[in-house]
Amino acid sequence: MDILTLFIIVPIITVIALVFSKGLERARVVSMIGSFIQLGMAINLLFAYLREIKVNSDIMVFTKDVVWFKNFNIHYNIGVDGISVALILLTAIVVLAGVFISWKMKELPKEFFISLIVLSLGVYGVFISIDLFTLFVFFEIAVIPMYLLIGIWGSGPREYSAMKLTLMLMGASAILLVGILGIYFNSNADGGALTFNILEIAKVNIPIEAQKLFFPFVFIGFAVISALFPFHTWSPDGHASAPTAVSMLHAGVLMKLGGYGVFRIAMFLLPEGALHWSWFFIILAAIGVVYGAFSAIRQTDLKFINAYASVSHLGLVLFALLTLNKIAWNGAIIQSLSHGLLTALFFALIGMIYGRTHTRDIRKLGGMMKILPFIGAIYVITGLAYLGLPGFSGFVAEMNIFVGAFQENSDTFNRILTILVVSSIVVTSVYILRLVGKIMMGPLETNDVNDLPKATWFEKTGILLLMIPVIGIGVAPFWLSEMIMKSLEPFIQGVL
Amino acid sequence: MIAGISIYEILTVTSILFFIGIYGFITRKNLISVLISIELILNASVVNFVVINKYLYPDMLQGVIFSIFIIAVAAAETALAVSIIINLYRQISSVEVKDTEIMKY
Amino acid sequence: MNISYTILIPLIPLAVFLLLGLNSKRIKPAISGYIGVLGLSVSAVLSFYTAYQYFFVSGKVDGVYQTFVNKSVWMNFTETLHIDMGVLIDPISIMMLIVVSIVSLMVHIYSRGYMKGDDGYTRFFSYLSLFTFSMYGLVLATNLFQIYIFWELVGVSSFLLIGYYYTKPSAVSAAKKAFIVTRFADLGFLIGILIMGYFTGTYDFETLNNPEGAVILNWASTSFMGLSVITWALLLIFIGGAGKSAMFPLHIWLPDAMEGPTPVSALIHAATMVVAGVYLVARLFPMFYFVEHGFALNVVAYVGAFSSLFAAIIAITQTDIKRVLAFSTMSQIGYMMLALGVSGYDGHEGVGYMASMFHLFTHAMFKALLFLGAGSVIHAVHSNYLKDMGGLRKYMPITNITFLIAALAISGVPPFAGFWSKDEILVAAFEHNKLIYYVGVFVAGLTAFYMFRVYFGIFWGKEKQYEHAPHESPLSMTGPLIVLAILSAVGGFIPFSELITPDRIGFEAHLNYPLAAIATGVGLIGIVLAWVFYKKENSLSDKYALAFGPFYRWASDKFYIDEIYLFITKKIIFKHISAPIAKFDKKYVDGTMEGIGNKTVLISKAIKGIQSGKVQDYAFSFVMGAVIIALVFIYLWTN
Amino acid sequence: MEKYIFYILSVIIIAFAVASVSSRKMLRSVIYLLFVLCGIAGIYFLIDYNFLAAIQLTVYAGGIIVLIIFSVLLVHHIEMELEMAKPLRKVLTGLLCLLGLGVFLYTIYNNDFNVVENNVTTSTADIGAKLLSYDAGGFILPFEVISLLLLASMIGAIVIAKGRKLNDKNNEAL
Repeated sequence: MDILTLFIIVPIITVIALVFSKGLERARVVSMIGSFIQLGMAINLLFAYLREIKVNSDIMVFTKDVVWFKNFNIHYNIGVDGISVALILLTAIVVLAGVFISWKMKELPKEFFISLIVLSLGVYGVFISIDLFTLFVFFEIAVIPMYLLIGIWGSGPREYSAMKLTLMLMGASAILLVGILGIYFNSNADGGALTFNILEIAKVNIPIEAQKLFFPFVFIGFAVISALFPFHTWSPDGHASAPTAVSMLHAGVLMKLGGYGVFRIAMFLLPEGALHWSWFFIILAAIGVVYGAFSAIRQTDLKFINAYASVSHLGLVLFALLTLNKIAWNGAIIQSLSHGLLTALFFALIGMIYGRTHTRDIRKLGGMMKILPFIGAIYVITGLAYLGLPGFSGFVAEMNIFVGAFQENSDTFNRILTILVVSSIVVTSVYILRLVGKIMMGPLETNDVNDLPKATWFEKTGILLLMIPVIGIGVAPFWLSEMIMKSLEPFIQGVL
Repeated sequence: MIAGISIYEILTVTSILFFIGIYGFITRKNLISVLISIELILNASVVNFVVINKYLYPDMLQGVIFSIFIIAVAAAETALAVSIIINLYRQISSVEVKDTEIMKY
Repeated sequence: MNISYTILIPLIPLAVFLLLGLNSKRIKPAISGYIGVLGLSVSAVLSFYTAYQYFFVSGKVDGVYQTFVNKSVWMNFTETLHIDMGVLIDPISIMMLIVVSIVSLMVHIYSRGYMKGDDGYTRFFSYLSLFTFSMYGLVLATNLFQIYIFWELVGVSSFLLIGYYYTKPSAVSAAKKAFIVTRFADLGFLIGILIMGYFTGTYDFETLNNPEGAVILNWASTSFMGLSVITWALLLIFIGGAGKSAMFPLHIWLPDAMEGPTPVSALIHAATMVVAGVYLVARLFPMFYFVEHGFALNVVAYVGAFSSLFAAIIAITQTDIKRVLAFSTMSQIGYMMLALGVSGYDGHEGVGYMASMFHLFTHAMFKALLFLGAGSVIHAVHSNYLKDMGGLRKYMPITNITFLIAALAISGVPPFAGFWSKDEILVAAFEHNKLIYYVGVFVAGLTAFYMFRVYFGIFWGKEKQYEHAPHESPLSMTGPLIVLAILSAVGGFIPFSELITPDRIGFEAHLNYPLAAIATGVGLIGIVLAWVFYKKENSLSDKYALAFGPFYRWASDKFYIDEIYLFITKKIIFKHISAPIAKFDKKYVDGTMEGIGNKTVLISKAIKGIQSGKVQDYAFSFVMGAVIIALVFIYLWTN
Repeated sequence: MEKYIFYILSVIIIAFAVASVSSRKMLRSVIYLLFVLCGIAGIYFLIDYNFLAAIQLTVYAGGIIVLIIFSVLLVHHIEMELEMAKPLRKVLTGLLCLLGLGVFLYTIYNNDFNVVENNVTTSTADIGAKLLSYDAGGFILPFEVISLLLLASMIGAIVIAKGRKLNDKNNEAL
């Protein structure tokens, strides 16, 4: 079995095993084992990749090609580069942490874990696909379980939120499909056969007019899931209603598909379109960054704050991608990873606080540090990492983005936007500190919560799983950025 | 042949009858009335068969035989319809069309 | 000179931080105190050894102090542009190492007494270690980005330490304020770095600062709005420095930061972190001096002078002794900035630079001493306010003497340390800018006045009713006081001008007697006035306060700068930017999306009736369709 | 003479048809239908299809109407007034029907029917022979199909009319 297809097979086996397992106890153990295997495979993949690129200079390695639909030339075509490897590792970590955080899931645990694993299957699929159509199929597989996860296991106005989220993402998918078909029908511009294969399309000179036409479709189609302003409104409601693990997976992994898609498809296949449209979308992205941060200041629900913070941080990813600069792209990928880990951490912590105090209203919380020292300390650290403190992954990512946005191929317009975007780090620190100051520090808000249960072993495990890579990237970014930079090489050439 | 009556006049009458049936079918609110309207429509067409047979092809009997079949089918249909109506009445104590809408689910 | 071991200087506190921070519940307080002190002692010894090696053994080549760098790449941007991590040894970094080591060690020792019995004792020491690590890293930074990284880390350790009493709302808001205001300033710093990095292609101090290097020679190549972009970058970087060093108008966090434990104020908000801005300007001094003929440096001078005067005036009116000291710190840092601003580069011209560093050093000693003394007093009377103090000299003799020495030092009375450094500053100002010189002299007088106002208020005056009799602090607290007092007394005799100059060559400094006499005279006048006003409890001070009327009130309300900030943040940013954005988001952005959804529902509702399941409706449509088709056919066939 | 009889029959058919679909009393509606059917039987007599007329009278007027009357009596009180459709609906349907009628008549009157003048009488024997004939043009197969259909519908009618409730009772008995 080849190393990548396993990422599809193992979740399927896990799901089958889950179907035959009864009760919470078995379901969680099965999903934990499944996710552990995934994490092991992801780590193995990382090392295998590092070995492979020494002898193999292709853009994608470990490729495999099986014809799927002959008539439309759709292939099950897989392969990875450094970026996908990093994102697969992120996914594996977040999924495992999510399983740990859902350790005490009471309602329909089996079905919950099944949906969770199916979601992860879709995400892995997107990251390993080279075929546009296959990628799109996996993309949809990843989006659909979201509806169930929020609609069934959510809280608050869950059906509304689930519906809103699904509809907006489906709408985006529809737009995306138009874009993908647009690319497909132009993929024979140089005389070859129509193809969905990304690598082959990249070699084709798609007519500039077509590129200009289809770039917005592909871009918006992917960017909606990365909460591009003004298509971000599904995110606060969705996150607020979703159960903890789902918020983690959604913000941590699913929203990364947007940036990844923009990068791998929109930028790579439609470079002229990207050049033509970047000025417009970069404004939207910059607005999103500042706007999300300012919105977060005024929110009172912990999850809303994080949702808007995600709008701001993922806006940064899109912003970086649109600067069309290698350093910024590197930053964008690292930011994806970093934001994935940090938001997952944040949502996990929020889930723990909510599980104990039964409120997410920051006005009703205060002085938690005293009664929940572990959670409090991690919360403060996460907050600091989130606002880009050196020594954590966020800083590395932001610095790459900012430095990149100032480099050669950016003009005064870009630089002014960059300065605007840089100013968001102040606003970020305002809302993070407001949050930390209000709920962790300060006097206790209520007296009857003096003996909340301490963090349990599975919560700690989940949190440490996420924390270690955050610090790892923050302290030693060089190996990661080297790997990503190398993979960026073929992509950036198309744009420059 | 009816002396002094052309085929047009007979067809006019059956057309009117036909549309009265349709009118009834659409506007009546009761299953039995709907059934009656269907009978009207069927009759209008039966007469047409017969009349066209008589006026245009007097040597053949197709029209007549078809009419007999139609009458037989109508009888069968009515028998089934009535049994359905009775059953329905037992189940929901009503034969109003609007009450049978639940069948669409 | 082999400097590879210097990497241990910051790493030891880091190890201590990790050890204490990860095991804060498991390590007993007594042990954690020893671990902290021990770790820092090792770093301090290493620092002294490095200083000795550098200044007196192997640092000088052909009479010029060399720069030693030991670094490795941390993150690559492009072939030339990368962030390095490493250590850079030159005179000012060594000077700062010494300052940080001494003050931090003293504060560690002092804290063992001061924090005794506190819940978070271990946590406190771990924070202190984190701060010390970050400060060492900042001092030893080899490039702009590294300094920025540690700059942020000292900011966050400052945040953690100010908010150490995290259940106290005032402490939390002070911590937030400190962090956010400095982060706002750091925004300028970061943009400055970005601009600098792009236009010069390097972050490296050595390359940037080389007076014959490409960067300084080509400063005029690109300009933006009438100034060279490099100047813009320097100004933006200076904003970062001004934020950390509490220069006007970014000073508002410093007085509030006094909410932290007093040792923290002594370490961070008096001696080390707040002078980081001065250090930053000094670090980039060649750039400041050469680029655009010192335009940026002039800005530094005026900002420094104004802040110095501004803070000194406010300091007179404050009644919380820690706040007086905080404004005094701000004023003295303004002094250092001013000195840098009026400095030249070559030989004796560089006296301002030298004086600034000198003053940084002496100020660290006596200001730390003042804070620790104040901490000792607060420890004894459990209040920060002058009105609760008086006549303490009988109860706390050691604190009294050491505090007096520090006060004399800061007032510039010979032969204490402050006199020497202040004198050099005034000399430099006199030679370059008379206006700034007069401001400096005036501030010197004010400084003496408010310092002795506090001194007399605490140790003389009428004895107050104390809940329980104040007593002298334990040895762990008085010991550091004595050490620092000795340093404040004799620190002025260090031959700074031979060690630290912009051009690294060194010159013979000599007292300029007339100027020294004027400065000392002004200082003495201040002391005498304070004596008259505050030695005995009397109504003179109130009378004069009344005489100044509104001006006094403004000063005591810190000229309403805080209120202006509050207005801008609460009223304008929160109310008129953030709230409308949140509302806009809910109402319009979300509303549009919702609207699309709702319209879809409406349309589907409207057309849902067609598929009603009513046979008769279907029949109606069927007949209608049939008729229409028939009509169409008729139309088609008849025409 | 025949002409006038036809007109009278036409008027009867149409008038009672209208009455049938607009009467608010169920039973009357059925009786009006009976008159319509009888009128149609009259037309069959007029055009010399006596067998057909007989079938019309026995099957329709005799069988179907009785069935309907039974069902009416089973499910209705005789005096029960029927719910009527909304006026707008009636008007719309009426207009639609008139339009349709217009289309029909326009088509009919524009069509040139190739009418064969004749006076052929069809005997019942002819019809029977045709129905049971195996030869080309014979209707034995449809005839059998219809008989099967009638059987099926008879069984179906019984099963449906028996309904669930009987089954339930059986279940209870068991």
